[in-house]
Amino acid sequence: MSEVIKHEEMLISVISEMLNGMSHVAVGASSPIPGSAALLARANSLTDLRVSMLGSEEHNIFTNGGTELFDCAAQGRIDAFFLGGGQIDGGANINLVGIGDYPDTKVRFPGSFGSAYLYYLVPRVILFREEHTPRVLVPKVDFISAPGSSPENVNRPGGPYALVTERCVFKFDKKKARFRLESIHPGHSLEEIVEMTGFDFDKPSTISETKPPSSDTLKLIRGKIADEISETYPAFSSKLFGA
Amino acid sequence: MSEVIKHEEMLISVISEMLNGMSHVAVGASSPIPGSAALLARANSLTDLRVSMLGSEEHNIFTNGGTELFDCAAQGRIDAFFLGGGQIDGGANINLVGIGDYPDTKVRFPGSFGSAYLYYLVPRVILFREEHTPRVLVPKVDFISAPGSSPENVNRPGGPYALVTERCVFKFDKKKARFRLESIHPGHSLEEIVEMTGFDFDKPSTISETKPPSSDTLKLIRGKIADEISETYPAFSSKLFGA
Amino acid sequence: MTKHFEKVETLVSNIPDSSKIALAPDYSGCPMEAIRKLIKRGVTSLHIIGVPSVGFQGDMLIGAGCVKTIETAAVTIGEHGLAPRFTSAIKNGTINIIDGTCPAIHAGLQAAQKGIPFMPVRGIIGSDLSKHRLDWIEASNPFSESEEPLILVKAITPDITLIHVPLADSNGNVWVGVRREMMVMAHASKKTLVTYEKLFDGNLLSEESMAPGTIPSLYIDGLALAENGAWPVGLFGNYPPDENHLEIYMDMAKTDEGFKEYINEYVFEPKAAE
Amino acid sequence: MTKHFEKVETLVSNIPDSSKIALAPDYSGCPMEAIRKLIKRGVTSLHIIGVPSVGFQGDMLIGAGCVKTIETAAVTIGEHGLAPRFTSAIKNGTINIIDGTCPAIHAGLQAAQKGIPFMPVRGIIGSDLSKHRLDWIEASNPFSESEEPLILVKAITPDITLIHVPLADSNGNVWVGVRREMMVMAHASKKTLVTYEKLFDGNLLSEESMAPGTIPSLYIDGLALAENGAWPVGLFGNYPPDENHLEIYMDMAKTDEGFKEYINEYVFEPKAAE
Repeated sequence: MSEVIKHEEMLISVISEMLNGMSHVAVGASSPIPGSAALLARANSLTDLRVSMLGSEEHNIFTNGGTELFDCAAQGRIDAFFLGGGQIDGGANINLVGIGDYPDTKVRFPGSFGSAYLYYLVPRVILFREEHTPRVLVPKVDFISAPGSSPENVNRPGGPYALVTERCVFKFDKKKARFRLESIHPGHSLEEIVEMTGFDFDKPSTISETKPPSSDTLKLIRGKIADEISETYPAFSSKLFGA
Repeated sequence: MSEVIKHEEMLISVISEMLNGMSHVAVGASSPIPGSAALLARANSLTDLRVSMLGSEEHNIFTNGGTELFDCAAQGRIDAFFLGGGQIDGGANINLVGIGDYPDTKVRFPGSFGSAYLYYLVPRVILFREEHTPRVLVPKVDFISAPGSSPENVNRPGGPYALVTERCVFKFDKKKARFRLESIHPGHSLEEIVEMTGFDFDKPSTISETKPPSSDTLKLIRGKIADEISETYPAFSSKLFGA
Repeated sequence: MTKHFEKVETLVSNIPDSSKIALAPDYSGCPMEAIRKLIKRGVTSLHIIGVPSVGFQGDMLIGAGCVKTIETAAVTIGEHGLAPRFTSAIKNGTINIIDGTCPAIHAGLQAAQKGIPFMPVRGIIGSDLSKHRLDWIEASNPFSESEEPLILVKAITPDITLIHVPLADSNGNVWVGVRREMMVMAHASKKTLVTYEKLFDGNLLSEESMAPGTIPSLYIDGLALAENGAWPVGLFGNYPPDENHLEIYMDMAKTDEGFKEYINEYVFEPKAAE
Repeated sequence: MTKHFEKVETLVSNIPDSSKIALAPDYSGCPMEAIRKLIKRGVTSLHIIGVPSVGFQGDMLIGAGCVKTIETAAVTIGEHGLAPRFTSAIKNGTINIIDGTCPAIHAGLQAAQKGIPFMPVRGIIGSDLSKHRLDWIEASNPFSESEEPLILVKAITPDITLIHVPLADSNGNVWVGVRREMMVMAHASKKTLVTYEKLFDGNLLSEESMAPGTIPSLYIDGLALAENGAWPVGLFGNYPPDENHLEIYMDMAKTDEGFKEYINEYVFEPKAAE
């Protein structure tokens, strides 16, 4: 097996680590890397980790239609979920709607999906966006699909836990409502990250390097996980793994 | 076939007539006579009359659990329903809870079931109570499980249409919120009805006799209907028809 | 995470005294064998929620002194007449009754299922029911141009749902078919305990025809096999009620003494049920 | 009362211009053949409701100029990228967009299903979505002791639900399996029109295993057989999406001209689809 680790494999592994000890992870629309990470976490789990993947027939335990994912989250039965964003700002506000003055957006994204709900209710929401540029990681989003934090009187058991990009991992500090740089992926630097990030964030004195997947994990990703994810994301799987 | 018409058969026939032209009739708990009437109306219907009977597996078109009957009524998809009452008063208020000072009732009935909802939403609610005595038909019910009429600001597309007893048929006048005697069953008299009714009601100058079932209808009741109702009400069917 | 118990006794040992417990009506999934074991154990101070009404199992629990409060749209033994032990308990003031109406109970459970604090319900206005319900609020419909009153029903979150179902599989999935009120109950409850009639050979969620009537094991905390477990009430699609036995019950349960004899014979020394 | 139509054309002739029409996302039941017939007929001014999002069918209807307003949590062609005609229409301001979020759309439909004027929904507070929604009200939770804001979502009652399902029977019952959002849509809508893949031999409601996934004909106004009717999107349990064709679409639909060519080829002169 080639030991050249693709960046997608790195990201799958990094996200998967954040799902240790969870009992139920849900994956929304257009999320092949988080979906693979959830399947990897399940494969590595000693207990029964459940994965519910939107659009999958095999990895879907729901039997009450489109509303069940959301009801289930409100019942506290979902431990982790993933959200992305056309824009993400330093307060972990996310924008899935568009750039410009709404509703006359210059650039239109698909829409908010369930973000304006799941971001409030799922305890560990992992923000994931590969592209790490000032275009995406902005000082302030143009449209808040879902805010990163809420006033105390809002019922909000859930919220952001981390932000994973092609360059690094940020953790979200709920008290400060700010990101803290957690680890930098191999081959990237702090200077580069500061330059490519449109928002200000906390920088601990020592910042670790993101741990790449072990060769066992890599084998798992390229075998079982590549196969499992291909049901829901055939194009992704065939492009990445040639499956 | 014996042409001695049992009073239950008379009632089944009378109620069935009130269901002419309906497209969906629902039947609640503990309602063998209304249930038989609905099945008879279906047997006689030229169009597709649907019958949804609580507790039946065969005559049940619902696939969304216990809530569907109620949702369906709110959607305006149920044309007729039946309610009874431990007490019924002249304003068509019904009491399914008990006699005496609630909650310390001297006599306790089963409870209100869905009456406090369906009575508001189903356009043609037929009140049915065999026992026609001042004990049941009272001036004022001790507990209003569901009122016969509502103030104008209450959303109420439904309400009482008639009251059928062992002695007669009353129609409900929604404007006056009062009953009007419609017809007297063969063998009974106006004097008797006045005496046995605890509430005041309107008496038209000419009052017809309730039309007994034709021999064809009787045959249908004793054959097909006796058989169909036995699935849900075996004791009723075997007692009445010896099936 | 779903535990399989060998014995119904062990399953019901997970129901603490004073639990708020949701039960289905006689035409849905009644865990009669589990109810007998609960009575045998001497469970006390239960808060029963009839979804939306309760029948034979409620009457038995009340008669056996296991119930403090009952919240229901009705207590009924269907064709057999008034529920004797319920009627007697109300007369003697030995239980609290919280009278509701079917759609409000469904709405309260659906609110819990959706994690919302309440659900609006049509009707009810002007009924005496709402006078006695502190957990219902009469509000004005904020979407109506003119003043329109509306009842808001508070979410109902049972501690435990206890049901009997036709099928379960080794993964802990259970099949309820069209009786989906049991699915709402399981979604809304903190814990769900289930007895089942037969083990399904395979995974209910993998079978395209079975999955739509299946509650996933995610919502099921414990399971035990109980063949004929709904006797004498009957189980939809499996066996009808034992009408003769229900008549015996109705006759014996008319009096305190008769009821004691009944539970001695069928709960504490269950010869006939075996 | 459920009408069986011989042709999909005739079925969709029951959809007037300006209808408020509920559609499912690409992984649920998409009536692609019916959508093509609708476009061919030249339907205009539709108000599309994505339940909760909409994909290929929404993009095609928008591209063909059939849509005035779209109310949805998202428009997405999944892995294939941004929906090209939707993106272009928004840029050019040729359609109105009512941005929502999945659970609020489900809640609005469930409110219509239950005949209640609104449903409370968790979350949303502080999002920019609610600023633009006149049909959402921020209220205070009347069951909370302290002040707690809450969004009330107005009931959504579509004029028409249009879906494609795996099975239907001669009685007009249709089988949707676990994809029960289609059942909520049918319950909530004034009319439901359905294309189906195969005729089920028998009555879906009489089969204990099929009934739980069945929408009874009570809710179904019209039906037509459409084999391969979800092509190229795919139908759960039946056939996968035709990814190659979707790529062709994505490529052609980049421009107005390309899209016109596409619908000429696949809608007006449908050689490839036959």
